[in-house]
Amino acid sequence: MTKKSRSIPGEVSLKDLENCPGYPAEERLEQGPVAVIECIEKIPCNPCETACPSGAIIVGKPIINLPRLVEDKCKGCGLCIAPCPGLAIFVVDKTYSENKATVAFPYEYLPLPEKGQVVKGLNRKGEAICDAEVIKVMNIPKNKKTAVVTVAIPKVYSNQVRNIEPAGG
Amino acid sequence: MNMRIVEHPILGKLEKKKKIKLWVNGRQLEAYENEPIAAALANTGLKVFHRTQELNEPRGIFCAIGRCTDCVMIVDGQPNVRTCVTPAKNGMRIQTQKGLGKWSVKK
Amino acid sequence: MVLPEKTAIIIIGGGVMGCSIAYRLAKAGQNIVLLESRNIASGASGRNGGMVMQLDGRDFDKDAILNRLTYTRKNNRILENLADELGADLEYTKCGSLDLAWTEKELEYLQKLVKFQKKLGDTEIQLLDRKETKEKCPLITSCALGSRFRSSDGTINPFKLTYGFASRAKKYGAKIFTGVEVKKIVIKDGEVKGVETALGHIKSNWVINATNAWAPNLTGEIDILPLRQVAVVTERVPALAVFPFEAMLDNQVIFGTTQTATGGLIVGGLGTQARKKIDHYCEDVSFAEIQGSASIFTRLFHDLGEVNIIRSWAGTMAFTADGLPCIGPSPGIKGLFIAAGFSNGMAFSAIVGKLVAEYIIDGRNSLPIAPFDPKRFWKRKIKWPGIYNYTILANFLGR
Amino acid sequence: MSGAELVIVGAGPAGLTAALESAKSGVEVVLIDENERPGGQLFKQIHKFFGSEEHQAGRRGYEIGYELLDKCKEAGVKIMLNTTVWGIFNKNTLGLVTQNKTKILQAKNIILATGASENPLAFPGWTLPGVMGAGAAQTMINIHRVLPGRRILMVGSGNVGLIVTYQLLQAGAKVVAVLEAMPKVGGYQVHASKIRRAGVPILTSCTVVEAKGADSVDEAIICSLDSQGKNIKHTEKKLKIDLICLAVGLSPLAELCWMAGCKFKYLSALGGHIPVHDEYMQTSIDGLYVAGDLAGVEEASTAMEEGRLAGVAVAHSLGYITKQEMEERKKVIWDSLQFLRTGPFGEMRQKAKNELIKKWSK
Repeated sequence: MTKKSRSIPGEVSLKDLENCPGYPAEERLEQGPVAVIECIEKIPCNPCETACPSGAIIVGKPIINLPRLVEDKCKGCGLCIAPCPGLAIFVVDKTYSENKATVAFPYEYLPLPEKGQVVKGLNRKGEAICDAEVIKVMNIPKNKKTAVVTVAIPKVYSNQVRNIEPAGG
Repeated sequence: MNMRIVEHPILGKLEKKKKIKLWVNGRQLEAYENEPIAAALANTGLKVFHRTQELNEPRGIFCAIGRCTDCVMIVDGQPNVRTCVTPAKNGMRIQTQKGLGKWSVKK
Repeated sequence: MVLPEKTAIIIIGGGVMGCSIAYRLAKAGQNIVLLESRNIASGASGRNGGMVMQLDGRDFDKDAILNRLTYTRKNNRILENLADELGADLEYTKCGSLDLAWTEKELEYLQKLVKFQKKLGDTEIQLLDRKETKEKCPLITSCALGSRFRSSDGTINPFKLTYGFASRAKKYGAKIFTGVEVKKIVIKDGEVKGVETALGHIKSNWVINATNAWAPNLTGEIDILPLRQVAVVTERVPALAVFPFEAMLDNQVIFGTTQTATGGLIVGGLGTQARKKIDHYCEDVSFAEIQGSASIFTRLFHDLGEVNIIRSWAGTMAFTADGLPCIGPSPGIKGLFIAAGFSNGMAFSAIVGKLVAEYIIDGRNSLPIAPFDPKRFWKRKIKWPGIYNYTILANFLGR
Repeated sequence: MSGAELVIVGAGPAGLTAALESAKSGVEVVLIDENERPGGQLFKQIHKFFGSEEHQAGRRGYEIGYELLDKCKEAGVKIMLNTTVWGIFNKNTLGLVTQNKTKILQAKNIILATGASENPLAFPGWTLPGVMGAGAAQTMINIHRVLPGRRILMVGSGNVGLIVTYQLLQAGAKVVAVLEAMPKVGGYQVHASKIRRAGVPILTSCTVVEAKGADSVDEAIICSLDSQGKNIKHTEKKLKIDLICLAVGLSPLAELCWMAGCKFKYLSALGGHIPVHDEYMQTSIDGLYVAGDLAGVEEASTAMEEGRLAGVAVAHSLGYITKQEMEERKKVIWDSLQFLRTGPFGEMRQKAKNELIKKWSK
């Protein structure tokens, strides 16, 4: 790349994200569902650590440590998505189908999308970049109103799509 | 205009409250009992709550917690009532306050 | 902050008097330094209702009345054009003032007083009956049986006046230092040599003590008492027919009511509890005082019962045995000039600057200052009551 | 005249925890708030809090609020609502107004937890209806459930600006942009990311220069800033909006502390003039404590810990717990506070807090 990549205020470059200890390596992403922790700033916070039943997320002490993903322990179950107060954890499954990957993300807007609905997938800048088929919507009491939505999207966008356009349009 | 947030992803559905009537500048409008007067008025899209004494400039809700006094109105004849912290009661008469308002002087 | 080593004239006190004097002297080209321990108008000059009353009190003292009127009338005339001179809106209005009578006895007394004053050539003063008083000031509860009225009294914004003097004085080269406390006036062999401050020494052959109620702290010879007054201010209300007034209520002298240009009503002198001399410098207001003020306020103005009080203050005025201030050179100390002892400073504010400047520059005065000679109270030992307020002092002096 | 062992002014996060902590130890507590309902700003915090499990992490502010209220009631805290404390006299006497009547309340100990108020930002048109504090908008949507506008410009990208922007989106409004005068986002990255992926632009080195409209705002003019913070000519842009929210910081509501004669220190990291206090939250006046935003603008989580600390200290000073018990509990709270004051934002505040305490002990 000849053009110097300029960071746009408010969003983090993919490079910065890939460098953070919660972001799985490409090899791991290729292997199946895995948590993608987009937490790059020291925050005194650790619910992700306790949320993970497999011990795959480590914050340790002091708890301003960035959460570290233990890639081979992570089963991609997504139990860490809703408890993260920063809404910064996603689960990406690049093995969903031949062409498609799934992305699961926290969603706290109304109306909630419905399974089977096709909506626009948004990237980290909120730009609609592809169609996204809603394959799962989980809104359980334990998650205290943070729904977890899973969409299927073209595989090439799996490291970009992090949200959807409101289902109502 | 209705600015009420009926459904909310976190807070859920607006709970049912007793409906009451207010008279605002001679017009009747509906409100929920004990919600701040300012909220009832904002729901109807009303923005100008009072006009300043010297320059007649409009003022509306600014702090919403009873500190700034921008939202003062004449309520049941009394000026300088902070509507953002004053609960609405059935039949209240509310007027846009012009300047320092009118203080009724008994003869 | 670096203080100058020496100056021609030092003024101590950044109240209305100090600033008025600074303005006149600086305008006349004098090299002056004004030292204020707190900030401009921090004392009584910033803690009053801005009443410009040419004559208050109910004394039958011919000389005191005439002396006061001579000066306060002249003061009024300066105030009329002062806004232009200072280039500031001083919010000066001549709305008139009242002295209210609540009892038949008081009314009779006022009748006599007005008659007496008219005889002295005071043509302006009027006696109003109950109906006329009510017409003049409809908000006053109907228990006022009558009043005396003086039409050329009025109100002024004391901050704007004091700051107006100060900023013009600066423009003419006066050096004004705030936050500089004068520890001592240095006197050697009966002559003023300068002052000692927390930040060093300043040499000067002239020192003007314009610290009013604080004057005895630097000039121990002068018998001036501090007298604390409390006032409350209401929220802004539309322009009302209110007047500066004085009255007795529950055996206490109260002062009121001025309405500021922005609409707040000020009532003062309410419910001030008797206390020791040292405690008259206390500028905190007690709960009882605010509560007392509020209750008297609503008794005075039934219709304003719903108005909120938003502020209160205590300020320290001065009190002298004859009710007149001390303006003049100190007896026996060359170069020390006193301009203190004011209980109604606004009515003297402008003329005092002029007189002091005349005295210091020319050595003579356009008006005789003898009636205000500090000699009256120099080293005089009055056995004042240990615990006092205005009423107690007035009774003590048989006023 | 009535009296109490402990009067707490302000029933927000700090006031509630102070009440709970002291009442649990047996202190007779009167908790005063000028509002219809207790909770202060807790009930408008509908996002999940950071922290660790023991700090209620992942819980939303209002949930914590309900729980604290229940516990306070259980512990026998007497709550006086619709009551304004308008003055403090002789260091231990409070002047109250309740239902248009004033009365006096004497307290052996006082904890002031009066919180903070939002800072304004002056620019032409800022007084127009339709310009309000971000916290005000938050109150309107999350407590009163009324949208104060539909197309919104947020000024300030600190945590308040970012969180309120997110909550405005949740309430169904459109946020046209978030402006930040500095070259980078002020608040946490995760908060910024949430609104960015919802399509809200964050414009850094940018400010609002004017709000326009006849009787209420219908247009905002924004402009880029150079490295000196000066407006860059010809970069003005018009935005069609009906609400401008100002999220430019908070200042402690310290009137009662000033009136009581507390010593103060100016610390910009904590929001301005802060009453100096010791490590038990006691001010320079014996028996007068502070907690929460009044003691330095931070977060609800730190406010709750400070409230606890003040509560523990009062319980000891009244003889309900031993010095040893107090010290033990203090240690736990301090560990917790120190933990909450880590990270790039927390460290600054920790440093400022240390300065306060140092000044006091001198």
